[in-house]
Amino acid sequence: MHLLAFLLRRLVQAVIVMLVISVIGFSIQSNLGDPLRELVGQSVSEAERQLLRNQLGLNDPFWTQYFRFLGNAVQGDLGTSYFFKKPALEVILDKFPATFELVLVASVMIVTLAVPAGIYAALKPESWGARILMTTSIVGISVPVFLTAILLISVFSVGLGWLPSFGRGDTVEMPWGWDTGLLTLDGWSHLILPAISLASIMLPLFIRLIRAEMMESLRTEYVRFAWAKGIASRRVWLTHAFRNTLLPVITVGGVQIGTLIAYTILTETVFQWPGMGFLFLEAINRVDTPLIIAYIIIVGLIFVIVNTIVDLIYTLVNPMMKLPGAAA
Amino acid sequence: MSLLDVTDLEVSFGPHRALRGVSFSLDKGERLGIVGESGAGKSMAAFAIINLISDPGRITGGSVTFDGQRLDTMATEDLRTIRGDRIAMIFQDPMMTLNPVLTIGEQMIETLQAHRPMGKAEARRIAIEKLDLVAVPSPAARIDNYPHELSGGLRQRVVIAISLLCDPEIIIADEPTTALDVTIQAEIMALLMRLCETRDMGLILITHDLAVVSESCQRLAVMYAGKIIEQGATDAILTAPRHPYTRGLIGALPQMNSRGGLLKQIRGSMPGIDDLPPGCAFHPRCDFAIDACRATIPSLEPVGAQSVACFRAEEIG
Amino acid sequence: MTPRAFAARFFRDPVAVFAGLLLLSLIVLAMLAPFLAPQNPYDPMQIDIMDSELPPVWIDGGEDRFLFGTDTQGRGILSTVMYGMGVSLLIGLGAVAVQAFLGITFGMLAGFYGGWIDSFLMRLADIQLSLSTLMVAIIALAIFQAALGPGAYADLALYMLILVIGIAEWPQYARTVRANVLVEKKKEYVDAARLTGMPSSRIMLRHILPNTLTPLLVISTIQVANAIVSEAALSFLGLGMPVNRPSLGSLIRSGFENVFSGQWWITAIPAIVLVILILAINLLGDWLRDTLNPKLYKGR
Amino acid sequence: MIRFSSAPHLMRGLSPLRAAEGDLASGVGHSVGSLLTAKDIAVRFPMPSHFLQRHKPVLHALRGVDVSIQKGEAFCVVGESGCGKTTLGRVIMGLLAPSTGEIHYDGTRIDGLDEGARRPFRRRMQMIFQNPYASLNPRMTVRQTLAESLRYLGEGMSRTDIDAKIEETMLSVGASADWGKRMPHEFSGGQRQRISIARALITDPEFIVADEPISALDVSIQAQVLNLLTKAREERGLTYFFITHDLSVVEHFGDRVAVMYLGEVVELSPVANIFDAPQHPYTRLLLSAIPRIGGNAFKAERVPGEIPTAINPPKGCAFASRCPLVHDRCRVENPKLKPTPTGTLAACHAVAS
Repeated sequence: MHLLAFLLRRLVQAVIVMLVISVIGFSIQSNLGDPLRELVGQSVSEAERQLLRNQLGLNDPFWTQYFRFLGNAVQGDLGTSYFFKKPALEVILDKFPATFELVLVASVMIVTLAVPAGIYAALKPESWGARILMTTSIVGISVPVFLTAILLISVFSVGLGWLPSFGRGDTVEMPWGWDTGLLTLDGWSHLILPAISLASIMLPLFIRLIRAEMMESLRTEYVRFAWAKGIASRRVWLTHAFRNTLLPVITVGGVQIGTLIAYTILTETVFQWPGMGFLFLEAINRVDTPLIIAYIIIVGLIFVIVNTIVDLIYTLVNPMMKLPGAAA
Repeated sequence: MSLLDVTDLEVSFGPHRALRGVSFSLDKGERLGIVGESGAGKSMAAFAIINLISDPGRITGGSVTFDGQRLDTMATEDLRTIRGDRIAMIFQDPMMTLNPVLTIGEQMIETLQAHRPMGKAEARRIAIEKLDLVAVPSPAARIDNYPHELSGGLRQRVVIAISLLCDPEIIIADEPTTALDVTIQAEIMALLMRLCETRDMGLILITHDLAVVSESCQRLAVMYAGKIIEQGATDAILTAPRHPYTRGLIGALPQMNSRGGLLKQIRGSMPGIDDLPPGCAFHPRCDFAIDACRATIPSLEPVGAQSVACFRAEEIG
Repeated sequence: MTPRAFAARFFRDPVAVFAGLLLLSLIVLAMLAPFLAPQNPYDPMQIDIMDSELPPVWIDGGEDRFLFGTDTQGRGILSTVMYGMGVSLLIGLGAVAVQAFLGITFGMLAGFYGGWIDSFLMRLADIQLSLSTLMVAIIALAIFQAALGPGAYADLALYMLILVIGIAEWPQYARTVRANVLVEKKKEYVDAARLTGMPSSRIMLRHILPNTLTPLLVISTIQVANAIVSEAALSFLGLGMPVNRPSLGSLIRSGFENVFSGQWWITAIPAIVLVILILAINLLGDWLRDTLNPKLYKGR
Repeated sequence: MIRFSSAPHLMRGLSPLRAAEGDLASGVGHSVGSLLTAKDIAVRFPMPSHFLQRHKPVLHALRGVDVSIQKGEAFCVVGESGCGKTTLGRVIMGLLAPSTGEIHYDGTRIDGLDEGARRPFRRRMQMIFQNPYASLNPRMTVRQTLAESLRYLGEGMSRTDIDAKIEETMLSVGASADWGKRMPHEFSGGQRQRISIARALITDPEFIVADEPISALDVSIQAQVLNLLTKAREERGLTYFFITHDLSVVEHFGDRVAVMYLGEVVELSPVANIFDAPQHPYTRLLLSAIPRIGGNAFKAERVPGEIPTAINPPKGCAFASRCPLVHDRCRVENPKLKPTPTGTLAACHAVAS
């Protein structure tokens, strides 16, 4: 497929998704909470309220209000958090590094462990190691994230007292106001349990996925042909079999990144990790509408970007969808 | 002593035997056709030669001797030096045989480098040379294509080129033209014939088509339910088949029948490996069956110019 | 596979039989909770605040009346878990019924008619899947809760959960059904049926649908487990079942603070039951998938 | 060659109504005895494309096919994969609507009919499929499969009528009575194909499209099924539209044959003529490629030709890229079917008329 056409289509799609999300965000804003109460409190007369409503444009038709909302949103103005009394976008973005680092470390754990484990379980399905892997993985899938988190806290924090049970620890200020916990030992000691619990549900899923795909690919004619050509085992397994499992794994992986971000809300809640998910749940409890909307829009944006990248990688990895240049 | 000797070879899947004692041999430069209907075990026999039977199948008896070495008991690492180097294979469906995510060049170069110490550039040069040999047009450009960018006929030419990379002594071709159209089949078979003749290569051709064997192989083995039931010179068998099954197969061909009438047919169908009748596996379909056929399995015995596994071969010829 | 061969394979596999028996007994315990449970934990007449925070019987201070101890309000954990499991199962099965209905309908329509219906439904499914069920559910429930107020929300929570989890997961069914319909409708038996002139609705229901059921059985099993997990997660976040009609997730949430003060059993017992329930369903689902070896939708 | 007076290209330009009137009025028109006529059938499928593409790819499965089938003959269509022979069969049976062209059956135009109006023709026209493993619904018993045709096409047959008809038909294809309550997976490929034939015969049709009915079967089973089709033809006076890629089956079974290449008929001839004196270079190539016992199809070196695809096919003759007789005209002008010296029809500039 033509790269330009592909990118354009993705862009159109991304814009549509973001528009839908913005409509949802706006509907929440116009139905949840009363901005007047936040501004002036209860003591103002009804006449004054109406005047204020007119001034703020709250009596305008739905679409007028929506396009005003959209115009502001495009300029980065998603309203002011009722609780923090700061621009909602700023509040959310302050928490972004914490969530990003948590997801990053969990993803690295998933990839580095799932690939070798999945390949091993596919190559030696009858071995004890593979059986233990498969048994633990089905147990792993059956334990919800928040229970893993609670279990880790009760063992390593409450029971053994080895690792802290909440917060992010010491962070270091980086350029562009990015606070990283990855440069201090204390930061890592706080990060390790949340990252393990976040990875705990995806890891077995990916091990099983890679194993299943790999076993299927090992049964193909082209792998048999590779054996018949006298190719060394390592190359048959990795180059012939594993490379063909990449496509489905990337596809499923792309979908699962969405789930991973959703699970940050659970993990961050249990560990009181100062990230976007924890903030979002607090915002829900406080009915901090601008913050809820800001979170939804930011998360929507992340999904759209991640999915586009995944699709792009898929297109580049799959020779069937090759870009023009080579002979057809 | 032939180049390749297969003796009493048995392949089992659990309790069932897919090959029930198969023996044949191949001399240098000789072409042998193994013919049978689906489930007869002909592909199994081909893959058993280089010990490449898919799970849970196992070689459970007999031997495969190639150039004085036992292949059936050989360690996998040593087998690797035979496979693709001295004995090459061609599979049925060229689309499935070539790895979709690797270019043709990558799939050729890796084969050369697995058997010969050589750099990428030299391997690539040889690969292009072989593509040219099998008449792939503009081989220097085609080598960087992915399999899906070629037509079915070209793909099978590429597979043949891969099999030729290390100048093997034997090519085992498992239904190499079944997935192709008849005009492409003629192209591919003509190419294979020319290569075998000019390079003195042996060929084991697995097919269900007697006519294809008739046009390409000096010797013929007919398989039925995991056994070879008739073996010998192709012309001798096709002109005077002695086993009732071979007779039936040839007789059922439209070209052997008068136009518009009914074809001679064999009744029933071949039994699966899990419900073989006692005695000769063909007896329930056979018009010549006698009591002995129902009790004892006939062995392959020389009768006239060929070997036949039938108690009544003498009378039938 | 015939039903008899299917049953024979089931009874030959000890893991499958074990998981099946386990699941069956848990379902029976949950269904018969009003008759079997030692007390009705939501009847104020039957609970006594003086019984609060008793440990399980095998720990010093435990009482025979409460096998698994009591919570902070003096309710027996055994009883709350039996009632809670019923709520979890109800939501799990209800949500899967909604998913299956929506997913099969949309999947059949998309696969059979193709064209713009197909493109529209599948793009929608893609987007919804990439947003992830839990995220969609959290946002939807958060909005409902904020809009309705906690009191009114609590009354509707059961239906909300069933609907939200059901609607959020329909693409799983739809994509598998569509993929299978596309395979089946190209087969010649469908052409043969068309040649009798029967209406296409009957071709869909009589010929195509029955041949896509095998993968649906496998999906449904795994989806029940997923729905129960999703419900537990939502309840744990405080967006699910209220304290006066708790599911396993709400029970875990309400005992969470006590983990730090030593009353671990208030959280641990419902947590263990939840894991066993999900594990039993997942084991059965795995066995079904291996046995029936269906064509499940994956990738694109 | 009386039959060839019905050469379909002569009918071009006549409106379907006038053509039909002509037949009825004169009684001796060129469609005498012709049971089914396909006129200028084209089938095009738009291929997936993206909005930046200027030339939208279109798959031309059929590019103007004219055939007319006489009552009682076995009309064969032969060609390699992708030549459009199966598509033509599906168009005739109304499983696929042609992009252009008309299908006439026994004097009535049947393409574009709604289900109700088509029903009488469904009973008279039946089909046998290629893949015995896909042509029977795996979740229906043999009896259910057979009964379904009768239920929809049998015009109020009673249960006992249906049972009797099923038994009678099963016996006629060599199936035993106890097959009825069994499921398709209990049968071998050959047995399934018998059931498939029974399903086609159960409405007592006069015309049958057989789409490669034996190509998925083993050699010994092929003969059984082909014999069954021959017997059915003799007993019931059937007309066959027989699709195959195997010319040796055509030689044995067919009366007339249409050779197709890339969506077009390139030669139309009585079977005997095509083997004795093939006219079109493609027909000659096909014939020379068939392996035979004692033949020499693999002796001569064959150079791979460029095979055009049906997606946006070339402007001139589709066979030009492989043709030994190609000249400049072939690359710009697509030849039409025209009479040859032997009285058959061929679409080739190089064949003198």
